[in-house]
Amino acid sequence: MTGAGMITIVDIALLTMLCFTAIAIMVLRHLFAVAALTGAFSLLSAGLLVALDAVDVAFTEAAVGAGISTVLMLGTLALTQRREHRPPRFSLTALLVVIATGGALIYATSDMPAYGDPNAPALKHVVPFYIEGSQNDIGVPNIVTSILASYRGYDTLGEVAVIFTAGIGVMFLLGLRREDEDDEGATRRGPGRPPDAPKPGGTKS
Amino acid sequence: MNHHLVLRVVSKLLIPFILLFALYVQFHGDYGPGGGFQAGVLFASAFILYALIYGVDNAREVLPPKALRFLVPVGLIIYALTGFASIVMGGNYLDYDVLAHDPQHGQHLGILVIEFGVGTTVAAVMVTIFYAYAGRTRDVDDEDW
Amino acid sequence: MSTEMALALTLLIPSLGGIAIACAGRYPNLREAITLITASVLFAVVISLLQEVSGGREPTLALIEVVPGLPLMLKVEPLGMLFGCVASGLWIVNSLYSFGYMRGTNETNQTRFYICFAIAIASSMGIAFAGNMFTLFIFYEILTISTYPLVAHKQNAEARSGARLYLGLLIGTSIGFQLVAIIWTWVAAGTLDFTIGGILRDKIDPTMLPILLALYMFGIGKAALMPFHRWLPAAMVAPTPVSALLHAVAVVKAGVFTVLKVVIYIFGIELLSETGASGWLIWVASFTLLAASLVAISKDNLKARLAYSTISQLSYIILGAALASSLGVLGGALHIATHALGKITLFMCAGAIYVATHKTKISDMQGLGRLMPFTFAAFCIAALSIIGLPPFAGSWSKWYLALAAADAGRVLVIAVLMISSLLNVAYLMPLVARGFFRPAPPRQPVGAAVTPGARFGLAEAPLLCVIPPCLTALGCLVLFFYADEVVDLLRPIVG
Amino acid sequence: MSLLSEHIPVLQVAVPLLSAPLCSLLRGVRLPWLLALAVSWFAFAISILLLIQVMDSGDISYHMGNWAPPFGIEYRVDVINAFVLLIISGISAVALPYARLSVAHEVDPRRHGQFYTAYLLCLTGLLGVTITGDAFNIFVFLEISSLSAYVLIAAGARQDRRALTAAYNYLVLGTVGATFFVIGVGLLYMVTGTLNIADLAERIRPLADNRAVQAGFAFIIIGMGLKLAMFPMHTWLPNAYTYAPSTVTVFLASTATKVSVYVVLRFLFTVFGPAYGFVGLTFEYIFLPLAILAMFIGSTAAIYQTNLKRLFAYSSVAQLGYIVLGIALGNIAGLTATVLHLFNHALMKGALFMALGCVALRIGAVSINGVRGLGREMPWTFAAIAGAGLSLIGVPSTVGFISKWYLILGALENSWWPVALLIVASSLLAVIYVWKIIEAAYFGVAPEGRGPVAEAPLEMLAPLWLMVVANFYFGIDADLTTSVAGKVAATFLGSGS
Amino acid sequence: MLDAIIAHYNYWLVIFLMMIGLYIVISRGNLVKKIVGLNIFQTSVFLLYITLGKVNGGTAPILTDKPETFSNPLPHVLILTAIVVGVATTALGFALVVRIRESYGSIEEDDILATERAEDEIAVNEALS
Amino acid sequence: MFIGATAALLVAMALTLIRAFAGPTLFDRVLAANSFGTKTVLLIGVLGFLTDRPEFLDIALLYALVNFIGTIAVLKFFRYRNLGLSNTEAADREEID
Repeated sequence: MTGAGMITIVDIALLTMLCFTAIAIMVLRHLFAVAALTGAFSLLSAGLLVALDAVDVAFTEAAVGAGISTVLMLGTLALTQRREHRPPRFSLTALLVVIATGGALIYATSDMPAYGDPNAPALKHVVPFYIEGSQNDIGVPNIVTSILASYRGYDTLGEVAVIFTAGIGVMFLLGLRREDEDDEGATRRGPGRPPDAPKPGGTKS
Repeated sequence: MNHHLVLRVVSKLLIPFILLFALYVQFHGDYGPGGGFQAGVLFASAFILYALIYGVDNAREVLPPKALRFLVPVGLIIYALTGFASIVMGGNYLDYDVLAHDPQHGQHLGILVIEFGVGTTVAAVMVTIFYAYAGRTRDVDDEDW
Repeated sequence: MSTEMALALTLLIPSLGGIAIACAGRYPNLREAITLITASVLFAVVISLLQEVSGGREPTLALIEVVPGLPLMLKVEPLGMLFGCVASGLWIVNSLYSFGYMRGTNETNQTRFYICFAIAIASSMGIAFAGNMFTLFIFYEILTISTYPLVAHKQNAEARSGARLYLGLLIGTSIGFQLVAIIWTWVAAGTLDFTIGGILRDKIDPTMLPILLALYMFGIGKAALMPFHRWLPAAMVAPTPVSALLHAVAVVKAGVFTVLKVVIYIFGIELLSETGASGWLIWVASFTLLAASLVAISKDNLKARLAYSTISQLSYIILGAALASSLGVLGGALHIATHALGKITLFMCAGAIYVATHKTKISDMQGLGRLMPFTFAAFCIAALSIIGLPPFAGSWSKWYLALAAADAGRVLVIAVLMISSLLNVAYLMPLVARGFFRPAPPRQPVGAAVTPGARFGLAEAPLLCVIPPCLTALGCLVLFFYADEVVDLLRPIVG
Repeated sequence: MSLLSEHIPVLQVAVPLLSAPLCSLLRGVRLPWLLALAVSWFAFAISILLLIQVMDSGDISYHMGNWAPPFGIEYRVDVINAFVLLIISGISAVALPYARLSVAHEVDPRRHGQFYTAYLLCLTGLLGVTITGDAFNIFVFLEISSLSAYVLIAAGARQDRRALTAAYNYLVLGTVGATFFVIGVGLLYMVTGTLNIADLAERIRPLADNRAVQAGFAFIIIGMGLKLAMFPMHTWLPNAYTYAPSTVTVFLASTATKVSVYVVLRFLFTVFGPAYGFVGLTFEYIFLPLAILAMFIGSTAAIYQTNLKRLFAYSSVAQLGYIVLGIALGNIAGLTATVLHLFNHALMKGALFMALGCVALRIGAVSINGVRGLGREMPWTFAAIAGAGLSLIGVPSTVGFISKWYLILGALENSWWPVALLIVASSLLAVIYVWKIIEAAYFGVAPEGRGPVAEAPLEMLAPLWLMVVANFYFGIDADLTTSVAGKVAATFLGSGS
Repeated sequence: MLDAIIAHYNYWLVIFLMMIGLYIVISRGNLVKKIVGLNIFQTSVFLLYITLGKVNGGTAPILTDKPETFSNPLPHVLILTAIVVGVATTALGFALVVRIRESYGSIEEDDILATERAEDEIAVNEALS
Repeated sequence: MFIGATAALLVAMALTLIRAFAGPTLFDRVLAANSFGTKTVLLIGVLGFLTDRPEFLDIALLYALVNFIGTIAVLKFFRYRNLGLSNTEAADREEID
């Protein structure tokens, strides 16, 4: 068996595992287990990304998905609860939406270029310019970096702005220092708050 | 975690290497996988590890929130200003060619600078988010737990 | 003063007057002086325009083009001139009356009352002198909105629900039907300018004409064509000066005036008579005419009775338009003036009775004629004019309408006119009869503070409430003799 | 200056983008506001310059990093997005003078720096989405604006905790929408190999029968439909607008959905064009019924609301119905109405929400019960509500009328009689909910226990009245707006096929 | 048929994954779970993009000395950006969840809706009284 | 050789994944997730050789790190229900428990 054939097998195996993990995440009610599985999900997809030659993406997905997201989710669980209270319900609307969306995508696949097709239009139009230019214009071997930082550097500027927004947003919502929290602490409310208490309002902000 | 001696020692050993690895990813991004974003996350993870082992309060002394408040915007400012710099030097926005005499040099320089900006902001934001979560007191009843 | 300037002034004067009234709100005397001055100046300006028009000119003032091909434009033509004169002239009289009434009944929010009144007059002027259907529509809506606070003036539950009905029906019909008709017209004809002979000839499928006409007729809710007449009785919760000027003159006349404008300048009389598109309207108008009269007879509340009488009288004008002949249109136009004079008198009398005795029901009014002879005399004259007896002005318009019906060979319409005149007698004269020929009930304490005629054993309302109706009643008489002048003025509109 | 003049397109976005991090460094209450104000006015000036330049000398193309499209990211300004840019920055320029007091009242003073940072980011995102000529860049800037919008909405939690759930729901649906958009762009990229919108339009032409293209179209429209709260995907909107701080509601209600509409227009007409069979079908069988349902269900729901902000939020759903209806008509008049209504609706909703912000400043909550009898105590505020309300109804001489005029023209042009009648019928629903407020304010009796209420401060009234006056000015002299909108419509319909 | 499967199995599996994510988002009432679903949904979109960039026999798009076929680097770049956007959304979403939990005492949609509805009723009753 | 290693790794991954799904206790899941991470690190390493681009070991390194930190976070969270406790606080918590 060739390396390429093996890659295909890895590909299928990882995808299958991804699907099962996703189903498990859907079914499990223990949010802690969900967090652990989400981490596994990210690692799996990162592995798949390597198999698909997207090393940079795999790098990021591992760092973000398995690392940051997991920590974020654990942090959230620590501040909220670790079990889903309601048993999973079957939702017809959700099913219909999903079937419609999936149907549209499957419909689209029939006219998509085949998987791995070296003659796909996406490869023929803009990309050759990048591959060539990365060597000549920019002189950076990692084509992804040269596109990211130069050809589409503006997207990356936007990306940093997005991260910045998230940072500002979390600071805004949760506060950064203990002191912030301390004077908010006075208004904190437990879960036993009667629903008809007068003025609503998470007075914190 | 006073009695988790192994953990404390291992992480103390590990953290410098993580930082080093982060720097490697930051500056090796041109040649291999990686770049500012990934490096930023790695940087942050070093601090997060520190906070996990030694507590957030200690981490706050190492990297105070005030510094974070400053670092979060600074990365973005660096990036955006690079764009304006290339305008001032006579190019279009984010045109690194004009940053140095030789276009290829300029590209290198530009990529280096903006990747640095990306790394700064990403690292700072990640630590910020961690602080924000970890610094909040738990408000959960035991029956929920 | 150029005529264009004068034209702009007809809008500006009452608007500025409204602002001045708002500023002077704290000083009632100053406020009312401003009202009166504004009204007089406005009337003077309108009269100056009248001379232009009777000289055969048509001053025009294009203001601004809202969207391409859709300008805001003012233009004076005879019909509008007539309406303008009536509205602005009667404003003076009505202002005087308002002072007496509002003070006599100690109403609240008087400043708001006068401001809205001024705005309403300004928009009436806008309607009168609108140069195209679009401009007219804008002022039509402003009139509706500016009179809403007047109707809701008392702010109690009854006033609010009345005002809600008022606004709902007027805005509803205007947006729901009239606007559609206007846009349809614009799409078909490419213009909305008022043009003698109409703008729709060959522009629209003749079978569609009745539908378009129906959209217009029912869309002009102010003309109170059944089944969209309910707002008029509902609006009677307003103070009487409002009922008098607005719901006898400005608002309802704006409605029928618009009807005439549409028939004459949008469709064109000839087009209508050729295609017979207005045939259905004759019957709807006739129905409204009779039905409203019958309802009026059943009402014991004087203002409600007058309101239904107004509905009925408005249908005369619509009928005139529906006949689609020059005589019919002339009769209708003339009726705008004659009915205005008559009905405002009746309302002012009703108000005077209310101020003096706080009575609203006809059945309670026996014997009042002897206590309030001037009021009742004026009422009697106006009633006769409305009924259509010479030598009062109302007889002319009915005469023209009957002629037009005869011309068109519509015997049934003549019959309707006859019957309705009888019904007029039936609902208007009982009050006169009651007032003069029934014995008065034992003397009761009277509501009004000052009764100038008390020395003579009279119990009239304050002077300011009595003189205006007498003046307009006199007007009914005078107009009978000068009707020719009015007809001459109007002649150009029928070509 | 000549150095900068050729860089005007990028300054439009890059300056607010740079100012956002600067703003977060500022301390205190006043400085962040001043910076945001200065930047907004600067952006407004730039957008005026852009519009003039575009009207005079045609489209402008700016190449980021000096990489020619389709390789690099291109900023492409034509009449259409210049107009939308003008709306966004104009609203922002008017909203910020108003914001200071309102925000001081409603947002934690320690968070003002972050608040205005988020505001600037939102502005940046919206401007960026509008001006860019690159499909993926749209997504990036869309997310900047959305993420900051979530934060801004959640800032209302100090007043009412429901702001949090509103922001959360918006976040979930908004992210699903953005992801759908990404899927759509991905499908298009897959078969064309380009992300540049102009290039995309070019290369998609021979691919009209390609199923991936059709699916991509559907995903982009649905994704953006979620963002623009097209019925029935509007569920996030009412609560988000209701519980956000007043200034945020003013800004978002007048701009955020408009930008999504712009993106839909851009894809519908520039990239696809009604000549494609499947696109034309969507107009009649999907947009038309949805728009009409939105008009009626939105308005009907508005009638039953007791919270005035929510009332007008539902009215926004209905108004978006008008905007979509204009697209569905598919002719010049209808499209003119859509583009006009982007502007006009921003004017009227901006004014209305500003007025509600004034009320909130004085009495705290904006329930129909609370404003009873306030008309006399806050005459200017409620006169403004009345004026803008008339515009919402579509009374002639207001901007609302102009939009409806063109909408009905468009319907008649297609001989869609029932549609024309439905448009006017739905305006009548607007009469009901607007009048409910006016009646309560002017003829209602003040609830017990409410002391005397002062009129809102001049600093807030001035911008409010500027908007109200604009409602009437552009309703009477609509020449400027209609000519731009007409030009836009002509470009779209001319170039699309 | 087999050709079609080989040409598209990767897409199909990814689409299946995507739909699971979407289903979780819509059907689950737990706020944390919804965000997790959103994550799965987004991740699978990333996979879709990367899948379309894959070239048979290609290799990672990093230039080496020898000439090679590269997989399409552009989707990689786009997805890098998208991942960052995704994590930003997640962070913000979780922050909101924490705040909601603090205000409402629950992160179950049903409980929160019930609480809000009760409050709304009070408001409506006030308005009517 | 690499092919065989890959296959073995895949099987091992599937097995750990099953453990993670099945539970039954939380420790099982955490342990499974952790060892799953380890296997992914190995898989990446092997894949690098399989595709003749061994320089991607960088990624494997990162995975290992992330896995380490993630596991510590999970465990700390599990033990103290809080990610940010400092030493003294943690000690207090332990006494209470």
